[in-house]
Amino acid sequence: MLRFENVGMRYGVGPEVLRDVSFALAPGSFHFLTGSSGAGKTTLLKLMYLALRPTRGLVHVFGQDSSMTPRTELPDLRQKIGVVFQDFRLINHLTAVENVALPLRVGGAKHVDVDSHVRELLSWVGLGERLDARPSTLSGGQQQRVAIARAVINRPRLLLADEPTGNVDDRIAVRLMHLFEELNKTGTTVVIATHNNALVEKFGYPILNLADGELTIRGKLDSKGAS
Amino acid sequence: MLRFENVGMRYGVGPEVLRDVSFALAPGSFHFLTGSSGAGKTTLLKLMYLALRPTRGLVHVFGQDSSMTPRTELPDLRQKIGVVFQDFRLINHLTAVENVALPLRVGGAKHVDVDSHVRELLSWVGLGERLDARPSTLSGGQQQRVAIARAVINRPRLLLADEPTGNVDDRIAVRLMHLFEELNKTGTTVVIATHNNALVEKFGYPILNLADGELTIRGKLDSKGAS
Amino acid sequence: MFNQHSDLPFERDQSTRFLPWIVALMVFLGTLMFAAALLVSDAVNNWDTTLTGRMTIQVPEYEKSTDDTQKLAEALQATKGVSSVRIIPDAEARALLIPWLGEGVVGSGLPVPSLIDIEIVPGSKIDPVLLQERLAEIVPHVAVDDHRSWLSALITLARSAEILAFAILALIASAAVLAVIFTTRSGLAVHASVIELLHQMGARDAYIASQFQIQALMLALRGGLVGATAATIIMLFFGWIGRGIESAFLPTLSLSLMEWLLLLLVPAGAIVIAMLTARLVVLRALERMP
Amino acid sequence: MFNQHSDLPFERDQSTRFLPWIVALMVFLGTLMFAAALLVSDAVNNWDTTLTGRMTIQVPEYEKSTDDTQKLAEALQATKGVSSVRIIPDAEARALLIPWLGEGVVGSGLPVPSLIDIEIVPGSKIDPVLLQERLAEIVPHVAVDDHRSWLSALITLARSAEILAFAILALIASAAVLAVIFTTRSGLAVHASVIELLHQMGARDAYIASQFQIQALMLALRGGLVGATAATIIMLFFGWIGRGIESAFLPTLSLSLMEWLLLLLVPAGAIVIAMLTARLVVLRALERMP
Ligand SMILES: Nc1ncnc2c1ncn2[C@@H]1O[C@H](COP(=O)(O)OP(=O)(O)OP(=O)(O)O)[C@@H](O)[C@H]1O
Ligand SMILES: Nc1ncnc2c1ncn2[C@@H]1O[C@H](COP(=O)(O)OP(=O)(O)OP(=O)(O)O)[C@@H](O)[C@H]1O
Ligand SMILES: [Mg+2]
Ligand SMILES: [Mg+2]
Repeated sequence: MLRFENVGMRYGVGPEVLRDVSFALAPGSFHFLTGSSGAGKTTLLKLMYLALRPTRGLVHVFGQDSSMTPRTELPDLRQKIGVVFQDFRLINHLTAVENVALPLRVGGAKHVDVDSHVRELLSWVGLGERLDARPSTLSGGQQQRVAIARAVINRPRLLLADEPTGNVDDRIAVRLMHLFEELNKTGTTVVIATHNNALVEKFGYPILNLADGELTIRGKLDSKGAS
Repeated sequence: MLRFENVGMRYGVGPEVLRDVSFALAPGSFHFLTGSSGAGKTTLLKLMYLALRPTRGLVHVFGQDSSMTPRTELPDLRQKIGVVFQDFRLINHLTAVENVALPLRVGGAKHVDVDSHVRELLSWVGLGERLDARPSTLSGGQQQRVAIARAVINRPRLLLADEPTGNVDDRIAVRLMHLFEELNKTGTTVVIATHNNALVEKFGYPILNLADGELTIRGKLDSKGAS
Repeated sequence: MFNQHSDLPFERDQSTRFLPWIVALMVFLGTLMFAAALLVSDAVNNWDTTLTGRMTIQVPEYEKSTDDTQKLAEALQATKGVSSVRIIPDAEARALLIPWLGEGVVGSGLPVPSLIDIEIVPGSKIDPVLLQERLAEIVPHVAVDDHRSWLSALITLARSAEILAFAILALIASAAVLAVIFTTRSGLAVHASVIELLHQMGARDAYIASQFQIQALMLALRGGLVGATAATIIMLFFGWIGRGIESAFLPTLSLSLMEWLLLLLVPAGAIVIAMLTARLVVLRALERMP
Repeated sequence: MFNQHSDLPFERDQSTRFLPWIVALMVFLGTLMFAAALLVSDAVNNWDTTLTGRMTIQVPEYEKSTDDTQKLAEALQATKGVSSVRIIPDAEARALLIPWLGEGVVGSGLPVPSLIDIEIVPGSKIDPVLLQERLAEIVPHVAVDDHRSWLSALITLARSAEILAFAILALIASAAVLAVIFTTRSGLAVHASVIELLHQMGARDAYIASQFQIQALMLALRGGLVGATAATIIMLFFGWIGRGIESAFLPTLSLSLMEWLLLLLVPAGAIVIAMLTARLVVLRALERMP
């Protein structure tokens, strides 16, 4: 599903943010990605969702070597990846519903099918009252939930979430985690970057930890929570 | 210092986000502001930092009724308020140092005084290596720290921070809290909106809690932490 | 079906308010300039061909005699390079003077010189001085006028005006291109994050580019129509005003159907430029993303 | 001292690349249009005043006699509304015909009618028909020419061209204003968050507005200089080309110093408009913030 071989990454002439990162994630697995601020979590996710090319090493996504894949085939790969960006990246001119519907539309879905499905999901994440609000009129946590709904709406095969619970309280965070687990049960591979240790401990999935540009995989911590 | 009298707030024709909020904060006090996502924390802070006018009720800042203050005097009030925005609001075209120096420059400070002071503060929050980086090349947590440095650089009399630790790990969060306490000791009134219950418990300052548009003040929880 | 426009909400972008106006203005000015250039070009070509292929031989009134005129005409006919010879009747010669001396004077019997027009075989050259010397053997004070002396400066001026009009046309065109490039780019700057997002979601470059392209087309179309209509109104108005003078020495102030069609190139060009620029700018920006 | 410009990093804004060019183009076109309008206006005014205040009395050559001419002049002098009377020497009358008949013909003794120019007191009217009837008592075939008949159409045309030039000038000016408004607004859209941030930090409206204003001033200055220089070069070039023809019947192709100074209004106006628009747009946006 996802395989990194000796991946190194540096921005411009800066120092290497990632050094010799190698790992493989099985299809349908669920991982947390941890590491202190600036450790390279977002960078690693960007490599996974094909927004960056590694400066060295190989990145395989869905079994394809990302740097060997012709440019015209990348859109198809990307359509199968759902991303929750750390900074949300909602389109300010569109309503919450329209924002969430975007991946479906890019994928070529028809209008009628889309709408009720989108509204249902938004209600589920607690935004039933603000369906037609523009992102700029939503609170921080509400925006984050729209971003999450948009990432999962088309049931991607790979879901990458960058700090998806940074702006919501614990109750909502758990609810969102359940959403991810739900998706994971249908076969989606999930990677969630987070600083929220309580959540990591509570759900106890295996951890990809970044420190000094190196990646280590730890198994489940002592799991107290669901899963 | 800060006094709200029967403040009501609604956006446009929407429902009232805040209803009959009344409280007073003593100069030099330190409060957390809690409430679930969408409860109105950011709205309350916006009223405090004079970016919104209440739809009804009175907001007194530094002893002045904000709606009676002539427009030409508001800049002086604003210069005494430091704000950490939930979405950072860094200027992408400026370096970290330039971003942090902005309040000093708006206040009319000279170039030479500014620079070393700014660099020192940024190093203190752990950005000594990325002083001249543009915000877009910083990680989420690094951006948040630049935003915090900018809010405190000119030692404001009132510091309002909206979810200032949402993108950093616990170790850095504690360090940032110490920065706020430091400032608080020199007389600055501090209000910090947060979802991080661990932090609220650890530091144990009194809590302004928003629920259903109503505000309640609770004293210190059982304080385990410093202060 | 999925409405392509709804992804990128252009209508809230400042630049979309401006593009139609700048295109309208450019098309308006461009069409007028082009029309002016065509008119001047027509006139100059006209003078040029009628005058370089023509000379007038004049016999002063006091030496005028039908015989001499006839002899001159025969001598001219025999001259190499002369294709036709025409003796201008006095009435016609007088008519030429009316604008200058007033009908009263001319009509009341002003004596006019004998005039003989000759046409010259295209391409061949006849030196007016040598010709005059030869003809002076028949009539001493005969004068050969090749019309060039005083018209050549006028032709130079008109040719320069023509070049200027085309240069301004080129400038306006490049300004229009610039305006479209800028508008599209500024749209891109405002929507850069949207474009990046769509790209990340797996939208193909052509899908994203076509949204900008269609938008640019619609805006430029609106602007082009306004500009072309305004220019047409001005031109018709001018043609109507200039009608009274057409017969005098000024160039004719009307365009041929062919030229009207040529003028359509201006708005059409503006619209095509707008569309292509939008497409290219967006595609180039997208190509920089992996 | 604190460098005002560094807060708002305009130099990375697309719109700043464009504004100088659009201002340059507008100033270039505007200056040329204004110059053309001034030239046409000069010429028309010239024709208008010299011709409406003037009539020519002509006596056909076969009735010409010094005595009669003298008598006519006296009669004219006595006519109400005539301010001056001048008998035109034959040499001068001939010179008038040279462009039309060629030097050869005229120089070799073409008989010309007697011509008397009269100037009319500004504001008073003399009916040429009545005058002619009165003068015919002295010389039967005298003709009075008020020059209007054939020139009026030309004057109408020129006046229309003048109006068109000024209208295009106005259009260009409004396009420049639009361009500046748009550029400033799109700058505002890109920098809206920065402006809001500065406002929140306690920056005064004037401080924020002056940054945009200075920026607009610098950009417009650059554009204005380029445009004005280009226009000047074109005009000098044209003046030089047109020099040879100045003496003929075309209007003089040179501007007075006063007119050159007037032309400076175009770039100056563009720069002031750019500055003020920037200031106003920013201030209006700021006023909406509490
Ligand atoms: N575009 C870029 N250009 C240069 N350096 C960058 C860029 N993006 C990130 N960096 C640097 O790379 C390092 C890793 O950044 P990254 O965003 O991956 O961290 P992170 O683990 O996501 O941190 P956080 O938890 O704060 O979001 C940081 O030091 C950051 O400053
Ligand atoms: N500009 C606006 N226009 C209309 N409604 C708004 C606007 N801003 C906020 N709201 C609504 O007001 C309510 C309170 O928003 P606010 O941002 O104050 O919440 P919050 O407590 O800060 O939440 P969070 O923890 O998610 O940031 C929300 O329901 C939000 O959708
Ligand atoms: Mg990150
Ligand atoms: Mg908030």
